[in-house]
Amino acid sequence: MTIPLGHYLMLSGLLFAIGLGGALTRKNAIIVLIGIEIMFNAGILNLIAFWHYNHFAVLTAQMFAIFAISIAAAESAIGLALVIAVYRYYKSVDVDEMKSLKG
Amino acid sequence: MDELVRQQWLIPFFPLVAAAIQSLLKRSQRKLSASLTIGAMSLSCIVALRSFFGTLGGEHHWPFFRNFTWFQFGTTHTQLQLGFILDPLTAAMAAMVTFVGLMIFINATGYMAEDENFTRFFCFMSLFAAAMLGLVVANNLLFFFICWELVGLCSYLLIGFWYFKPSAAAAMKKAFITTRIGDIGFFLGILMLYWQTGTLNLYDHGHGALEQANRLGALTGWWGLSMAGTIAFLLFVGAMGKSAQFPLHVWLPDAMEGPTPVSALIHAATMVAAGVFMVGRMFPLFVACEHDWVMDFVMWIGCFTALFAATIAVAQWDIKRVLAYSTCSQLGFMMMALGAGGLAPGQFHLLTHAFFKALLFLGSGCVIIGTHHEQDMRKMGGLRKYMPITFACYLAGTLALAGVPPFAGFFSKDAVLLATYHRCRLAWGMATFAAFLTAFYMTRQIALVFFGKWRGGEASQRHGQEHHGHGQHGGEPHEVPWNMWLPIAVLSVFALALGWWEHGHHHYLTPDDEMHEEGKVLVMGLSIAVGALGILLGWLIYGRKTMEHADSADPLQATANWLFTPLNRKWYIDEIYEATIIRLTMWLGTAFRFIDKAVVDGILHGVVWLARAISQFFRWVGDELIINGGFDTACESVRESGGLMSKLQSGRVQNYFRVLGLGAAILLVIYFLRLGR
Amino acid sequence: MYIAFWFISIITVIGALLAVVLRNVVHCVLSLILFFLGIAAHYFLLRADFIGAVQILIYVGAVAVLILFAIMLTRNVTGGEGPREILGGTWWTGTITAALIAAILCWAVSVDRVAGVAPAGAQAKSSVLLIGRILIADWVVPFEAMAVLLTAALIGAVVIALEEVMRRR
Amino acid sequence: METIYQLLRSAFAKASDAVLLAVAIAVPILFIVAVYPLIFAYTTLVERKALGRVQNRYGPNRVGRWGILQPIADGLKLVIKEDIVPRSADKFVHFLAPVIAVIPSLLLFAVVPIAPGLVPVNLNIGILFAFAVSTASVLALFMGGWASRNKFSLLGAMRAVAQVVSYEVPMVLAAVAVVMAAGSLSTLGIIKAQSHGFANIGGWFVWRPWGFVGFVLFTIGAMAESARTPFDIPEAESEIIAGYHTEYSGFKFALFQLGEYLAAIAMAGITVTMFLGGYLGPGSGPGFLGGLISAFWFFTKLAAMILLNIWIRGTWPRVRVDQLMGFAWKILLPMSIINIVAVGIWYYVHSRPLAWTISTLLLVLAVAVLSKLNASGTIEKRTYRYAG
Repeated sequence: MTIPLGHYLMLSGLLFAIGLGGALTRKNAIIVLIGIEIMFNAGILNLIAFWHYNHFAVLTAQMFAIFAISIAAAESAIGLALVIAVYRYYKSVDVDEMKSLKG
Repeated sequence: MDELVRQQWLIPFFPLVAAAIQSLLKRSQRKLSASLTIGAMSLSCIVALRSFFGTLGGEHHWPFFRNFTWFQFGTTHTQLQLGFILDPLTAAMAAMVTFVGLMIFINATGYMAEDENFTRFFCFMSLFAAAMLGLVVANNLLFFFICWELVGLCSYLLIGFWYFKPSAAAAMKKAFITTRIGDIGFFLGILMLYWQTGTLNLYDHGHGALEQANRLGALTGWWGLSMAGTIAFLLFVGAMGKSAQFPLHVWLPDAMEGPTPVSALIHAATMVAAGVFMVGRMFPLFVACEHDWVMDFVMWIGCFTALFAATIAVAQWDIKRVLAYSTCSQLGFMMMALGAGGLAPGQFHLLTHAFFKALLFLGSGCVIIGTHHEQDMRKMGGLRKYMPITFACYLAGTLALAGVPPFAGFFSKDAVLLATYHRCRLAWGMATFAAFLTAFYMTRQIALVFFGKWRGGEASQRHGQEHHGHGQHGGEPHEVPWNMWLPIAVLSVFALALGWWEHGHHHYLTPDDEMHEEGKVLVMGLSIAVGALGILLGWLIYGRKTMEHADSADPLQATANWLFTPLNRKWYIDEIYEATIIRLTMWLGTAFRFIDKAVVDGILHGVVWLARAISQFFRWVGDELIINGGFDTACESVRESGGLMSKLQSGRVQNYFRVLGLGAAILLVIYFLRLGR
Repeated sequence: MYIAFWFISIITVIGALLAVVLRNVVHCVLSLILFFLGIAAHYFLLRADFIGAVQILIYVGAVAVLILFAIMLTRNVTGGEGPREILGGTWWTGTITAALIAAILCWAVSVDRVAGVAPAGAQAKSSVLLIGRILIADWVVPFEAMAVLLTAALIGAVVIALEEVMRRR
Repeated sequence: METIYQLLRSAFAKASDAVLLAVAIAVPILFIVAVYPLIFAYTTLVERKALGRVQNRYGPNRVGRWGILQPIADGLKLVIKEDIVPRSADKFVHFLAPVIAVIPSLLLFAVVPIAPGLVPVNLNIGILFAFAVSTASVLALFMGGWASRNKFSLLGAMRAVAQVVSYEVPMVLAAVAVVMAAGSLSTLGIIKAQSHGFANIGGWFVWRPWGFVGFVLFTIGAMAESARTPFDIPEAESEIIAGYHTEYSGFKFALFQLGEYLAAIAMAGITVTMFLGGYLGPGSGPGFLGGLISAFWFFTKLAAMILLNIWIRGTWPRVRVDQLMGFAWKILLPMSIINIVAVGIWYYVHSRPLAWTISTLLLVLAVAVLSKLNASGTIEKRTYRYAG
């Protein structure tokens, strides 16, 4: 009574697509970041699923997951700091308005 | 010997650490910064000299090298290795770079004494030296390329050190972009080499890229060349950019916008030497394709550059610009020697040239400081009396460059000419003429700068006090402090003596190469003769009767204006580039904009029109009320998509992201389809 | 197991979906937290306890809170997003792209028939102990690099966000 | 859970596995849901009494003898009070917040052992789980404050979030020291690491220099994390009414209180587990009697910790917002990092006296330096510009 690996892969694919959709369609920069976080998590879920099914004895995948989570944390911190900085300038977090290269 | 190889990494390491520490220093910590740079360079110099003297004695089976794995990736353990090498080429080059670099650094403490960004300058200089030394000791093309690009970056930073001057900012960009053009070739060459040999190590116990050169020579490549020839050609393109060979030489004279020690470092020891050194390093590849036209190409490019730049140098006013074109010309000599199959003469000339050209540049730096930041030779003159030490050293450098017998330049230039003589008489003739011009323009420079009477005063009187004299000194030229003249004095000793060394170590650089002795007397005699002739002619025109005023015409200009003006304008090369390449680029830009407007928009409008037409058709056929609305919206969205397409480059991050996503989707489909097969 | 998997999966997907479609940004973050918790539950289900706990600690405890702070700092704190359009001008292209990716990924999974064998051997007695060991032994360089990265990110974030204050001084 | 299962197994050999398992799972849950809220109820009474004594008054003494029925009366009152939801509030989140406030607090108890082997769930990541869950409590505060659409609520919520996130860091680092010493993340493992020594007391981590410092750090952190005075900035009545639960009334308010107190109690339990040897004490051990004595010791220590909390609450003034953050980042955080170094030295140096000397010296030095660095300077003599 085990769940096939394919289920997890499909789930993570679906989550990835949802995150992508959010990142692509929403105007709010914070929601774009949220979409990116969702994609990150979908990827890590994939990693852990593969670990559980194919490489249970070694912990390399868990290491990767730990590092990926840390990087995601750093990334979100920087991303949000940027959003705040941009907000200070444009008084908006609308990604459609952040389109000029000159500040 | 093994131990010497093992310590090779120290050579670039010290300046690198110095640069890293200096990047953290405050502006005010000038002494610390300078002593760090000089100390690190001294340590490197000791290590380099140790390996140099270690390689001198005894017969060894060169090269010695040591590779190690940097990292590996993938399941097949694709390894990326780095390595260090020790052979005579590297040892001599490292010793030269560290020693000359050290001299330049010491001189720079004087030259830059009043600059407020002193620490930044020395940080860049250290990094520059580290990159160059890394390139010298690299046994791996990747490492080589990294250092190569770092050298380019540092030269960019240093040429534009005074970035607030528009000319410096322009020059830095020009240098960077021009060398980058060459680097494309270099990079392609590296890629092809990796493709063909599967390794980037130069030597690796029979598996290295250079050790497979003969195999590559047998393969067929592109453009009617063997594979080795193709790669060698691409690599040479890189060397052309870096070593300022025609037609990529344009950046070098402009690079004079940097501080003079930078010019010395770039033109003597490091950047331009990198290209020649690279050709020398990859020489097995060039030898493997000896029957292709690549070697001839190298030789002719070198020969042409030598002559071409020498002619321009005849008619320049700026003291550094003359030296810059002279460097260009000398690099041409080196390339020519390499192209003629003479690795040893080419590299030997590189070494001697490094010493006396560094000497000349530092000497010109002393002159510039001594005359309160004056660079125009017309406003100098008579400095012999004011700056005797500088004059003596400068004279030594000039004689070395002109190829007067006991000086270093004579021996190396003679070797170059001899090598060319055996390959091609025409090239030899052109090169000899270039040697004549060299003697001529150097004599002109000496005469203008050091003889006659001081013309700077009247100019500064005329222009008011726009040249800020530094400190309490007035308009009179003065001798420079000891930390500036000491290095050039040391270097002038080498300019005098280095040639003799070659006699004892004839086979140092290429142990198995037999020097051709025939024709030596002819070549040597002619070389001495043209040198003497050049000096004589130069003295006759410029020395006998010196210029009276700063704005009076050049004697050569007075007699032969039709010749002088094109030379002074550098054969209009920049103008030609302006008219051709830059114009072409702009034309292309216009054309693409037209294509964008007419074709892309046309297609999109066509699509809209088609959709409209279809909707018209359906309006006849189907239910007007329902379908109508639907198709109107469809048309609207198609129109919108047209608008989207024409606004592709909108600066909207999500649009880019979308394209990225679509691209990923397409790649995924391709990947899985291939996987399925 | 099946029930747990489906239950958690549905919660996770709903959380993710709501996180990107809701109008109110704070609601989005709350759904995102639901999604994070669902993912953590999946990790527990996959017997990666440590990763699960780390997931909650970092994502729910840090990232979500960070996002909430960012929201509070970037908009008028009480109002919703207002009447403005929440979707970008050409949202449908994004949707199509996402749908395409989803289709491809699902198709790839079904075509590839990725075979996974259920874990045969029992896990090491304490995987946490093992993780600690290899983190300090085999993975110590990445570990340290990560520490440096996080420090740099922290400083960078502070500098970027404090720009205004710095300039004022 | 496993222990209960084993017990049941031995008692009812014939019963089906599933039933036994279900019972084994249900018993700890029931225990947590029944016992700890009871403790909470009487904690409020004790707190009010104790505060009363501190402030020189009686405290509740009307409902039942010594006011013993007061908590029940309070509970009844809160249940029958009107539940007011502000009109502009975000109804759903407003409703959800108090519910979520209770869940992490209850989950925390899942890893607190009360006797040898008697822990609701013996996770091998116990402490990590505790921290992971306790961070989630901040969300409830935020949701409550944000959903109320009230400036004071939101301010309180932001303060709460900032405070909890800040104090989380030194707290976790203080726990890292313990985890390093015990070599285990499991709560049972940590207690086991303290079980040697005189009469099951000598091995407690609190008797080590780093353990003592860690204990102090952790206690402060736990107090701040559960927003208790002197760290009750998020609900400082004199500044922002009642903070994030300004707009709550009736049973929702009670749930917030429940969550807050349960978190404080659970944190006290974890402090006991990590530093005070958990259930260890003279006579504790396996077996029925040993188990009873163990549980007695655990609850005694728990009570002591709660009383310590109350005592501090009664005698300390509230800190200011800027002091609060400065305290976390400038004193607690460096101190906890130095504490980790001290643990490292403790286990690196083999000679005990030397280890004692070095780590004590290090910590004392750190305290001295940190307090010197953070000294706010001398207070200048006050000058009056207008008066006199």
